[in-house]
Amino acid sequence: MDRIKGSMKQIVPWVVPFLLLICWQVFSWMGIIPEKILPAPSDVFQAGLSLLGTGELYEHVSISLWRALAGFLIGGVIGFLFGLFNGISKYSDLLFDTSIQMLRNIPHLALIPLVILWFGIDETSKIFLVALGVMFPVYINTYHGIKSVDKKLIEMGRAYGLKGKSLFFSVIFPGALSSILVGIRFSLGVMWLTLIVAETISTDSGIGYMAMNAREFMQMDVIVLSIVIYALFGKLSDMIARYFEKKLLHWNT
Amino acid sequence: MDRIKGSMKQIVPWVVPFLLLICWQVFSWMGIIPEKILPAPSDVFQAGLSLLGTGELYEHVSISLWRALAGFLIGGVIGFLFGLFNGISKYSDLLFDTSIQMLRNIPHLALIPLVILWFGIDETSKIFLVALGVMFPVYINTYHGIKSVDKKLIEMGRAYGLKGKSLFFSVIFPGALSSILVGIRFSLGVMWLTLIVAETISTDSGIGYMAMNAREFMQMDVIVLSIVIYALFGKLSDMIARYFEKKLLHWNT
Amino acid sequence: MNFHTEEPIHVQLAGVEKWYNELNVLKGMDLQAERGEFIAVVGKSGCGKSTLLRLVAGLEQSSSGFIYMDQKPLKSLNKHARIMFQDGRLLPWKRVIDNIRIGLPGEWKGKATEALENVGLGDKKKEWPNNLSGGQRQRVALARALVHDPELLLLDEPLGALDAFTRMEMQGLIESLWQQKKFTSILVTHDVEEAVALADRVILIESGMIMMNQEIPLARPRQRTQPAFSMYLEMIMDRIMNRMPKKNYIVEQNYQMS
Amino acid sequence: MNFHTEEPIHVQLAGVEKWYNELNVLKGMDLQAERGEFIAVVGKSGCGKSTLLRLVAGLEQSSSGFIYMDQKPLKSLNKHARIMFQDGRLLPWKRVIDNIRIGLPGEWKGKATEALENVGLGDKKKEWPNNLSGGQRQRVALARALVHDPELLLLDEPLGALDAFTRMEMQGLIESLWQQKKFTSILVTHDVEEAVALADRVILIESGMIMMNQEIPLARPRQRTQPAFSMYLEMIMDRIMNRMPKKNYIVEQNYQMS
Amino acid sequence: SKEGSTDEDTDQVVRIGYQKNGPLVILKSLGNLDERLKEEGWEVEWKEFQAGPALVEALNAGGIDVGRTGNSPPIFAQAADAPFTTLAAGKSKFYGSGILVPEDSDITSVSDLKDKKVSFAKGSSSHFLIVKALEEAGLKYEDIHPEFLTPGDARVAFEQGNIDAMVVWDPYTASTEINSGGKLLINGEGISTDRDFFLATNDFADQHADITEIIMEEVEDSSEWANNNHEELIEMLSPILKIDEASIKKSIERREYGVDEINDKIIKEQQEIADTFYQLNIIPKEIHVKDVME
Ligand SMILES: Nc1ncnc2c1ncn2[C@@H]1O[C@H](COP(=O)(O)OP(=O)(O)OP(=O)(O)O)[C@@H](O)[C@H]1O
Ligand SMILES: Nc1ncnc2c1ncn2[C@@H]1O[C@H](COP(=O)(O)OP(=O)(O)OP(=O)(O)O)[C@@H](O)[C@H]1O
Ligand SMILES: [Mg+2]
Ligand SMILES: [Mg+2]
Repeated sequence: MDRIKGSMKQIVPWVVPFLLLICWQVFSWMGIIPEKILPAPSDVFQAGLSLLGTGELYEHVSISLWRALAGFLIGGVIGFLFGLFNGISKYSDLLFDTSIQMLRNIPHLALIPLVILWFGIDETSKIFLVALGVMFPVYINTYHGIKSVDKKLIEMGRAYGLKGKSLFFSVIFPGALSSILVGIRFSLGVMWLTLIVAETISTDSGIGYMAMNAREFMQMDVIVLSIVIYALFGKLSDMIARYFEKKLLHWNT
Repeated sequence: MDRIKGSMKQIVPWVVPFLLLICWQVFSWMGIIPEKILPAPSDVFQAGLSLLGTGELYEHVSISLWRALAGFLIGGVIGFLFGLFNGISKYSDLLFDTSIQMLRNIPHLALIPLVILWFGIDETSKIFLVALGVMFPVYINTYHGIKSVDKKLIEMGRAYGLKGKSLFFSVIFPGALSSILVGIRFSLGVMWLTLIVAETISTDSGIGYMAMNAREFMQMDVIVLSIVIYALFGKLSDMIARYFEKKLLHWNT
Repeated sequence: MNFHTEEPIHVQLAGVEKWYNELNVLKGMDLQAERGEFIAVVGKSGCGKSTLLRLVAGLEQSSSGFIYMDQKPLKSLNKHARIMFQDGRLLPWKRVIDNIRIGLPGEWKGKATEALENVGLGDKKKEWPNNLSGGQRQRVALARALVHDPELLLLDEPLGALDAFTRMEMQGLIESLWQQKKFTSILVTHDVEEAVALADRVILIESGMIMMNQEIPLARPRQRTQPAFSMYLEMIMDRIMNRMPKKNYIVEQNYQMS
Repeated sequence: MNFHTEEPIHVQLAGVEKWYNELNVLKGMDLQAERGEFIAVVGKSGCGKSTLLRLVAGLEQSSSGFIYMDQKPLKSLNKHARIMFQDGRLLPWKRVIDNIRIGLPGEWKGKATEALENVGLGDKKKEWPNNLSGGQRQRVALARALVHDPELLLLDEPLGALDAFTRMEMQGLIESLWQQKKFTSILVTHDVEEAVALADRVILIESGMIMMNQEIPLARPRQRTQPAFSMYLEMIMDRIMNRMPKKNYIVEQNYQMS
Repeated sequence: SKEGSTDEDTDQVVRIGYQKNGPLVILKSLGNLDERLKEEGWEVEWKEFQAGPALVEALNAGGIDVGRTGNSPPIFAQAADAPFTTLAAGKSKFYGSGILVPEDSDITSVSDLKDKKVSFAKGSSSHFLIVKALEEAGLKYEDIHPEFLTPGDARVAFEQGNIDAMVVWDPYTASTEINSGGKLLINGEGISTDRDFFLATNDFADQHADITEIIMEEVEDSSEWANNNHEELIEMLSPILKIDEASIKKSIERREYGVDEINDKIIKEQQEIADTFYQLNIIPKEIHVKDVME
């Protein structure tokens, strides 16, 4: 690994996406991929530019970003807290885990009628859906992280007079952290994913709306554009999660 | 914990769902929840019975089960293998992880036009979507599990002449197992979740179809019924995952 | 809130048994540690020394019998005690100094630094535990236990990974701290010489029972070269090794006050 | 494929240095172990004993200098060696017997069971490592290292957690296996008596260098009570403790063949 | 005086659900209704929906007060006992709805559809259209292989040759004809009228009949404008729908915007659809569309 230089490490991960892009462009030029159905990268880029020009793209992305973050914060905190309590207390675990595992399995699309009933058709319902989606990965991984903290270290902490908050922050949380970060990384993805469902509820903005609208009217370039945007956001979320992993799990290297 | 008897442990988890059910039924009777909007549990039960009677429910569930399992197997294996390789080999990690993290973030709903393009409108495309959905939780957790196997134990294994398969099966896999099982547990949920999107692609059967169809035609009882079915499947998947956890992580208790 | 009281604690075990499934590790233990007494426990590997300490620390519940701290039965975690675990148990995510300050109330910095310097690791303050050598890790764990000024100190083979030289230094450290603060202490060790050098009383556990309960009435500081020291050492060793005693131990009385 | 050859291996270190960041642990080591020689390494905690073993095992790369196995430079993992780690490293998910069979080719069952019985843990065969006592864990790790019949055996404080009695038994076991199979062996220990009892040569590491390289030309089995034994022991101890020697060590020649 | 009135008047909000692909989008773009209602002390909140069923879903849950859908969502809503009423109907637009086949297809008549894969959205006006068309051609519904797809997805499947025919409405029809080599096998003439319906919640219709009246008036006016200003209309719609101008042109030229009072003919049309859907088991019970049309 030492032989791979720092800059190479930055570049190599982009090799696969870039190669795919090139193949796709070349096949499009050669007419192997019919343009009407899967537009060439250059066309997608064009579509992106023109949406950027009109300011539409910016608007879609920024409204979605807002919904995403609001939902992420709410759902993340709830998921974390439940994971925490169920991980620590066997009673809470017994009482709530089954219910959460059941809730987790309900598709958002099927929930929409109920969500509209409960929260109407405005922002609340969209943020609710994102929060719901984000909650579960955070929950499961926090739960697992806490359950798998070395029992011996917890015992040590207790024997040294730690309890409650101090036990949590000195032993349990750091021990569970790497798993919690996996949950957060996962949920940063889910955050964007859920938006596409949330934004089928009465709206006229957001990147989920943009994608579904394009699907409705078969604007393949915009569909592909939004897929690309999603992918880039995925990478971005992942980089953020990795940054924190690196920073917080320093001792583990 | 010892004070909670075995049978109590079976019952307590169902307290919360059961209480909710009772409140819901009572509120429905009292008319606080208007029946048109959220049918009473008894109505949902009725709807379930009548769908069972016609054999429809059985058909929907069995076709979905088939799709779910096929997709789960394919996606799970691919996710596991990628998680494995990227977890073990730094080169493979560098090359593929970014791409996978990007792919992960693409919503299925936005992908549908492309999926139809690639796989047509038959079973293949549905199974593809399920596989895609299942792949990522398995990938991420396998990856994380392998990365967090105690380096000292791996070193020990290598020093004792283990390598390749034997190192993997003796050290890496058992060490990563608990995390992998979290991924599988998660993906058993995703498996069902994805179906609701997959089954919007030309089909007339499956529980996703049933739910979306009911939504389209505003059959609230069937919508709620499918939500309940999803929830029960969630619990079932979870029980399966837990069973394996208990069996395979015996040493950890 | 420093919980060290002037009075060290009195410990009593009455008929303590411990079963692990089918395995009867401790078969009815009766033992008293007077206030401020230094007891050393020796015995073969697997005889139940760590189990005994864990019971006294309240980390495990006895299968039958009682443990009293100052006459009050111990029900759960023993708040008067600090235990140094046989396996160290440093938190890998905390630097050495932060490992030592765990659970220390109030002004910890000076104390923790001093404890670390006492065990000869002042320069490893900011190191991660994973980067320490085996003996260094053990000394950090020792420092962590000592810094607390407990009423009851439980040490589970605290010096097992140390070379002769460092070991002697650490024995000196433990002894001088004990003389200073007069906490009650139970030391598990496999080094009989260490036991004789440090303890007021040496206890030998065999087949889950106390097979020997030997006062070491030597004055401190103890010289390992003095004949009485060797005699006690040999006597205990003979018992452990199941050797026939070579001399009559009644003579021990002669050395009592030396 | 049992890789034990008739010929034990020859080990040579030439100018081996090891740096951890700013810390120079080994400062140019030159050392040879003849085929079938038994070398003991002693030194203060943190002096670099484990680091030395890890280098020879090929688990770590030296910062400069070379290690030769039978004249061939060691580039990566040392396939001729088996190392027993200071911290045991049992796999918690494998039962004791399965931990011992790790990496054993072919018919392992008999061998592994025998090794386990040799270390006195025949009855713990099916136990999980987490349920063992500290000394039992260490003995399982020892059994695992011994069962391999390596050409080069590296033991990192293999008996540190054992009581005097068990320790003597295990020393006997190691010695008799070594005499039988004649592997080259490097033993890190903090017990100088153990070093003198077992080794052909005792090496003392101090400030990253070999400060003493003492042949122990005593016949085996060695009696700890014989004067030559005590003399070597004392000589090395004096050096470690930085005591002035009490007698002239030239007399050692007298005991050489005793 | 203004301050006094705004205080109480700003409370008054009418939430109107629209689809991009419908007449209300014209009204919204013109801005006439917003202005007119503002004079009355009302504010308009426009809520966009991507599909009719979702709009009716919101109507049912009280998320919107007024909305427009195609002709089948009201039937499902009624079957689900949703509390709504029909304000008016749009004009028939059967020219733009029909069965599309690829230009080079062997299928030249409806009867050729036997054993073919035909795509349409389940429970849509297209569903009704194909059933009726088959009936007229002497085929049964069971003679084709239905593939339930939304128009956008169907289009991809159509281009890829996954399906043999698709049943859609404008502007998808026009767009497929122009861009994807589709030709109309038949249009809805004599089979389906494919009207728009303007719906309101019962509560709103009861309490604010004046407002619904104003809304419908403005819809009429905007329809008239649309009928008379095709050029401007195309310019207005093409950035909204993001469909090429040629397709939009084609689709607006073969339809007439406008509002029809509910009459017996319309009720009869709707009742026929409802009955058909009941027979097809799409709705769970028989309904009398008259009940929500008065
Ligand atoms: N990975 C590492 N990173 C930084 N420093 C290290 C690392 N490993 C060991 N050291 C340092 O190198 C020195 C030698 O360590 P080593 O483990 O070889 O000591 P040792 O002689 O085995 O001691 P002990 O008898 O206590 O086991 C110690 O000071 C230790 O802190
Ligand atoms: N959790 C457990 N489950 C089952 N058996 C256990 C458990 N803990 C300890 N034992 C058994 O109890 C016995 C006593 O263990 P203990 O750790 O007290 O020994 P010890 O005297 O400390 O030995 P050592 O000197 O080797 O550390 C051992 O035989 C061990 O195998
Ligand atoms: Mg012990
Ligand atoms: Mg060491």
